[in-house]
Amino acid sequence: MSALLLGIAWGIAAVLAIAGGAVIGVWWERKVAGHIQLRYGPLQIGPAGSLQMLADVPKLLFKEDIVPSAADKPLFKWAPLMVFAPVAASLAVIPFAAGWAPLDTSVGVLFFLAVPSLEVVAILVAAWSQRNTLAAIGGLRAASQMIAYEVPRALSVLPLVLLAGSLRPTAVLGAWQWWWMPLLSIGFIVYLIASIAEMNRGPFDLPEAESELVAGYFADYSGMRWAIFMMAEYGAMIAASLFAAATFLGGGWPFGGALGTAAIVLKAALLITVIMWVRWTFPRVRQDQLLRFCWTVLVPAALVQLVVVGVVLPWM
Amino acid sequence: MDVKRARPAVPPSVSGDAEDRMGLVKGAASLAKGLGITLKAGVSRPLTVRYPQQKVAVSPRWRGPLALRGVLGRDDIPLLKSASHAYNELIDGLYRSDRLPPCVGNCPANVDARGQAFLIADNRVAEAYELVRDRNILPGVLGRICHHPCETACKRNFYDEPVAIRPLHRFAYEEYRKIRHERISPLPRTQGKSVCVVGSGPSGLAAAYDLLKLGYRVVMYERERKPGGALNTGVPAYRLPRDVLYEEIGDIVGLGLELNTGVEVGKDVPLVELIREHDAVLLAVGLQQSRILPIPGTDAEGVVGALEFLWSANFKHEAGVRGKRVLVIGGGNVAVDVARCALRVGASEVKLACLESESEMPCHPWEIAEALDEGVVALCSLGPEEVLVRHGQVAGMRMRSCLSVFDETGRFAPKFGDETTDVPADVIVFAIGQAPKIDALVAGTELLVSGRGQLVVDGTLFTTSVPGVFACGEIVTGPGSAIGSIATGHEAATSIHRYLQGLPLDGDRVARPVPVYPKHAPADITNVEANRRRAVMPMADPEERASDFRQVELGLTRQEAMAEAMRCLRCESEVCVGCTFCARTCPDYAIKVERVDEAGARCLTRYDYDLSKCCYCGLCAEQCPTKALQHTGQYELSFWHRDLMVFDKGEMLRPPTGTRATGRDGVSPPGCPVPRREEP
Amino acid sequence: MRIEELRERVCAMYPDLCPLFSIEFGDGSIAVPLERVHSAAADLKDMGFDRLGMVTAVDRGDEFEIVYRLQSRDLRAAMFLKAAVPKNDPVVPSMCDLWPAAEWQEREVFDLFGIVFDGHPDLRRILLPEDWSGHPLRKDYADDRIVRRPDYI
Amino acid sequence: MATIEDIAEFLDKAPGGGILLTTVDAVMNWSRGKSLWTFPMGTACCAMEFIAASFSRFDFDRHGTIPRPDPRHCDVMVVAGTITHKMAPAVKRIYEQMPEPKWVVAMGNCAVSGGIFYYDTYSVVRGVDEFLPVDVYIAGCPPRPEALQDAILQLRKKIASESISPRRRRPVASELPQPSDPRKGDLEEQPLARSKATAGGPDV
Amino acid sequence: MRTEELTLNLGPSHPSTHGVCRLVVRLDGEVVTHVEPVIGHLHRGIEKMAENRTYLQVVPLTDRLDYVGSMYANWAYCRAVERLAGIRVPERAEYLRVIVCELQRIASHMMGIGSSAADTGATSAFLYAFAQRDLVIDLFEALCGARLTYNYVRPGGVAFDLPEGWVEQCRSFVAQHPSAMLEIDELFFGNVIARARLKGIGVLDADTAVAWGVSGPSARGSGVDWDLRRDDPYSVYPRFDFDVVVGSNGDAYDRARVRLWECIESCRIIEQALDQLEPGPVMAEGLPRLLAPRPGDAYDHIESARGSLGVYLVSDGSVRPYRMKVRSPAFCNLAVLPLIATGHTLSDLLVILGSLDPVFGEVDR
Repeated sequence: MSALLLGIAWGIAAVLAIAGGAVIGVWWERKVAGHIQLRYGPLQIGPAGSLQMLADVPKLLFKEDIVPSAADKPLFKWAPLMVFAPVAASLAVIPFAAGWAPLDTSVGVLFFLAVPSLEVVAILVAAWSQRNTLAAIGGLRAASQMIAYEVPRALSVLPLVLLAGSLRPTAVLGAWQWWWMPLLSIGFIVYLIASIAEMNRGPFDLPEAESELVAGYFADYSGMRWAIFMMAEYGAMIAASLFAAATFLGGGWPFGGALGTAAIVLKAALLITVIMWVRWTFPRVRQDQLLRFCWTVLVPAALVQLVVVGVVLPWM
Repeated sequence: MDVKRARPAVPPSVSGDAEDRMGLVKGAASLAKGLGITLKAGVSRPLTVRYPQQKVAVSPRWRGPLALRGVLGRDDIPLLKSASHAYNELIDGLYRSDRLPPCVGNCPANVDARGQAFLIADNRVAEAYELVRDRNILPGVLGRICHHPCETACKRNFYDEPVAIRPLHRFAYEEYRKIRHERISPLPRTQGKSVCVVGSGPSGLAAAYDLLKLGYRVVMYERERKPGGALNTGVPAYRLPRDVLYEEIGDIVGLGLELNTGVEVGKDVPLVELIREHDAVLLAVGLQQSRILPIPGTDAEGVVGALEFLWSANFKHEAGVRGKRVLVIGGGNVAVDVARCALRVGASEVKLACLESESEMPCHPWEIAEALDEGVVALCSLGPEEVLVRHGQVAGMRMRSCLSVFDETGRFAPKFGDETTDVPADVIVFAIGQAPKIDALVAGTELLVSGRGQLVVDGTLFTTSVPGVFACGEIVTGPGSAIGSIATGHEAATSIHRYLQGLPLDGDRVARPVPVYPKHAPADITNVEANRRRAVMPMADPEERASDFRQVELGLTRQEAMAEAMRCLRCESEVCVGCTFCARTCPDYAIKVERVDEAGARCLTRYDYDLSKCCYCGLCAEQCPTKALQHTGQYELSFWHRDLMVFDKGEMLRPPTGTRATGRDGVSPPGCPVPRREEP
Repeated sequence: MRIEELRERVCAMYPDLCPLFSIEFGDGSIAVPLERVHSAAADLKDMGFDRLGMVTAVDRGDEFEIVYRLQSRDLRAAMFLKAAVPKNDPVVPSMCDLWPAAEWQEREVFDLFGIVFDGHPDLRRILLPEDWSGHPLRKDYADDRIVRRPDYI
Repeated sequence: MATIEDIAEFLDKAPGGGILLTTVDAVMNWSRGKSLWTFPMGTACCAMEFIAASFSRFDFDRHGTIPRPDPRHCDVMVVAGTITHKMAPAVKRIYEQMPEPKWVVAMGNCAVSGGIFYYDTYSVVRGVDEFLPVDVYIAGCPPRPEALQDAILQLRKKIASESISPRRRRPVASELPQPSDPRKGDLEEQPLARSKATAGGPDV
Repeated sequence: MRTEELTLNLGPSHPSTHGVCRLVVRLDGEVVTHVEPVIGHLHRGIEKMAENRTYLQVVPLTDRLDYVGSMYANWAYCRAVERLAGIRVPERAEYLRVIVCELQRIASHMMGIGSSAADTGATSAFLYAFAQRDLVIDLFEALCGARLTYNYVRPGGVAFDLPEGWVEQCRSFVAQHPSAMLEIDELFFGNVIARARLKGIGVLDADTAVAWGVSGPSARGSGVDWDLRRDDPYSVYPRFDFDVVVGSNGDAYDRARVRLWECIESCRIIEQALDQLEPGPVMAEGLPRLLAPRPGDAYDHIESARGSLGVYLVSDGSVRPYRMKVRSPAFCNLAVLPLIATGHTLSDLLVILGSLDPVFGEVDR
């Protein structure tokens, strides 16, 4: 019973955190994109436009909620939450402080890798329920892409687990040494790239490619339902960045306690910024190139990392 | 982005490297480079102009919505009125601000033809006459004989036909003579100095008029018994009835001019005495001698100069050519005058021979056309070679064909061919130009005379070698037009005024600008509405008129003249006259113009401009003759309703300040359509 | 190549059509009977006119005039090929087999003038909607959607 | 999910809801006005200026206005360019795809009235207000990017006067006065300068 | 396994169709098996309207043809009118025309390159290119008071002379432009992803390009060494030293990159033109208000940013053209799209469309 209560409490906290994160993230993305593009981005509401989302959110909340007449209505209506839930859940295993994670389970790493993969199902549901050609293509693209990139993503986390000898994120963080950073650099880059692909962001934003599929798998969603998709996307970015910050980058290192948590958030924010920077710099790859890149570059690279760690491990 | 001069060579192939795929390392490097470029941009200053707090400086040529500066019925045009010695500054100022109407600019004396048309259309004819007389001292005369450069430059040439400015002068005079007695009274003499003018031709009269208005005492001497100079002796009466000339000069006398006719300076009165007696002397004696070519046979009986011929034709109506064949040598206006006079004094056959080809003839085309109408025969491209003499009497002229008159540089250098023709004639009149005859005049003074018998005069200040003695008119400029002589008279008067006031003669004096106006191809008037056409000057019948000295041009009726005055576009006045050419030029037909034409109450009643059809091409404003229609620099043009986008006259006249956004005054209630505001 | 040379070469090829070769405004132009337009075009293509720059038509009142603009890179020359098309039966052989560039341009002429191109692979309207009636560039085209401009110049 | 209509209905009925409604309206209108996402219905020249308005020099994003390619996410349709009879059904359909509340800005004279393509052409719709309820008209051919930004600022003013309550709502498309005469923008055709001049006087 | 083709309708208002083009695509998976561009959504009947406008009034209409490069249509039209009416254009006007048209080429290519980049998702490169375009637009605004629809080139010359300080402004633009171009080259064309996306896509060989009437950068990308500025020289182009940029592979990459290098060549031309510019009149003298050329027909063409833009004018001696036909390069270039896009994926289809750089104002007229 208490676990259920805890779960509900965590759920609410995660939704709020993701919502807050997404609000800040969207603003930050608009600012980053703006400055990269030699302009300002939001400027009017709040300092440097930081409260722009305060205007956007109520507006989206009370937009007309269009359900296309041809759509499969129940699926159409619930798909956003299905996308959102795994992302919210995955946040639970991230060690926000040394030795503490909201859900400190012994299979935390596995949980983190596995649960967001459920998103694929949700996206497929969303895409198919609309009966929209563009959305369908977007959904298909998303499915193939996400499933493919699961592999390098998982492989890239494996060395961490090997080094730490545990699947428990807090344990990984506990065992973390600074020299892991150079040692795991290939794995980290593979993880980052695979995560970007997982969260459908540029240069791997094929499923929602604006210039091709208009909006991809959420083409027919409006108002708040669409906002939930966006929140999920930002949530995934936040989760992936937090996880990387908490594991690859050594969590709070070199600080401890509350300062450490701040360091984790800061590192995650930095990663998020890098992801945005990449997004606004590169062109988009094509579907076949995306998959080829996955199998011919990322997976071998992750395997190389694994071998390197395997070689190093006995010497520890 | 840094401004550095990079001139990369074009690569042999734009395709780049031969292999399509980059290696992993090169690929990663290219990605890093890309990230570097975006990072650099990310930390550099944004290019954004933060509208609405900051605004981009809009180009001064920005073609925003149109606005009117002024409209007929609300705004008057400025009349070019000024003291004569300050007139140049007025013209120069207009010229510099690009507000000089072409008719004014192209006139040597800068007569305000635009103002004249404005006043006549307003039924203020006497005022119009006086406005014109300030510059063109003899409007009635010039209204008959002027070669009207104003009409040549008139902007209406571009649209259809020029405004009949010269006939309007004449019309104004006809109206004015009815009330002349009310308006002429001697001017006060405020200066206490006196000026003597020798010669009563147009230039002398112009100077005298200016000086009288400035308050000087002016004494004028004329050799002939009647005043007018060349206007009196040279211009045939069928073009200029003498009573008009005497009347207008009489007006100037009425203003205080002391005119002494029948007194030849140099013979009856020595010039030295005049110089001593007066504070300044102005020589305006004109050219008094006809030139005769130095070819064999010119001493034979029957060879005459044009001036002598015209003199006798004008005053005696008899030049000894009755029933004879007359050959006029020359292609200028004087030659045409001679030819036409010869017809009138009874010549049996008049031929006109000139060097130039038909298209090159220096006389005005309408003159030769009228002459041909009357029966004159023109022999073009013929050069005189020898006068054929039989028994001491002229029998004809041997002419040699002329191939070209001017060389490549435009200098007078006739080339002759081999062919010769003999033209039989009983009288040969040379009308090839005039020369000054001033030996008797300058005798006893220190005035310098050049080797060719010409007075030495400064061409811009009109001073001679003796201080206090000035000269103007054709002795300065050479043969020219009456209005050109008048212009020199005004200049000389200004010089005299400055001299008498002890001011430096050149100093801050402004020279009148000589604008160059674009030549217009004759407009195609085949499809032009009848009411846009120029009033046609009624002419006497050619058969009838060729026999006597009555006037050929019959003058406009009052109605015609008023209508003609309304045709004036009031160029450069920034007051819209409703000429409708903007509406006609608009490729979108976004403009509608209406106007009421009632003398004294002319008014632009409607100017509707549909902002929503306008394509901002600028064609209308470019060709607006008045420059009243101008683009504003506005660009914030949001409206609540489409009907608000039709600007009426009132809206067009609103000063282009502030924003026009959201329609009138920017405060329309949102949400509901706003009905179109009625015109006040 | 200068136009005079071009005229000589065309005249050598078609002595009977030589009088129909005119030079106007610096451009050569040959008018041929409609039934010969395709063969003339083929011959001109063999002569070196490798580009079909433009296909258009002019409504001359009682008949159409079909105008081809041929260009040659090798000869550095260009010329018009024209033919009169009767209005009651406007059928013109298609040039698609010579220059594929004709495909869309002929569709456009069909769309706007209603001239039918015989042998065109896909003759449909291209600019106007499929259900449009009439051919607007004909001088007698009437459409109550058109608002006439005020008639003054 | 409670829709805005439910809330409005509740507030309309609830005692004291009027004051609350005003507050909610103020918040909603502020939020909507500051977050106007645009659908660039760009067809011709004006689309270039629309792009310019969103790019570096003019930066629409400062006003919280971003162009979205998907009509479902947009609040304002900016019709930028000439609309032909062939295009009009697509425009109308895209408008219908947008969720309420939605606004239309007619950018440029072609969208306002056909502009330069008003006379003598057979294929141009004379103004999008023939089939869409237009809120703000921007004159210009094309208007400057600032003019578009100004129009968005003006639209905010208009939004500020709206209400979520059906009773206070602005008239929706079907309630707006329909253009009875599609040529209403045209000045009635009259001879070019109706001159009341004295007999024989020239027109010009 | 039995598969079924998917028919997809893109447009007419689609972010990457560069205007209003509808593409009816049949897809086998992601591979395009058939594509049919449906054009005419912007067909405004300009050719019909021209028959109802005087010769001068047509100039603003030509502005709206190719709204990315208004100067070209102005110029091509004016050349046809001048040929028809026998007007001699003052030399300074010819220089000004060359300068503005080369600037226009830069502005237009910035749009072309930028939208190629945007099609592949590299939005920032688009904005950098657009920032360069803004500078050109500023020059145009200072010169003729409009940002897009210039109405600058007129029959007989150009509408306005240069304002004060313009030459310096133009020189400083030309001086910085090549380095900015190189940066965009590095950012986009040097990028491994962009190369992978553009290379080998939509290959058009030279012979096909000629047979289909493809011209301009789109043909030069295929190795068709043909540029009217050099090969059918008009105006004062023979006086300038410049290279014609030619690609070799005929793929989307070459087509787009030819544009980039053409901008640098345009800078060379502008610099030379500014050096040779002499004072003088900018409008032929003595033009009547209403031109009425003698009856006949004339064609003239110029090299626009999209290819050879020709105007065919028929006069019946009245003040209005009897018929005006615009030979629009974008229309002819677009016709090859089905040919070169078939067999590529959906993503590539839009890249290929973008690499042809159509402007639908000109395609549809």
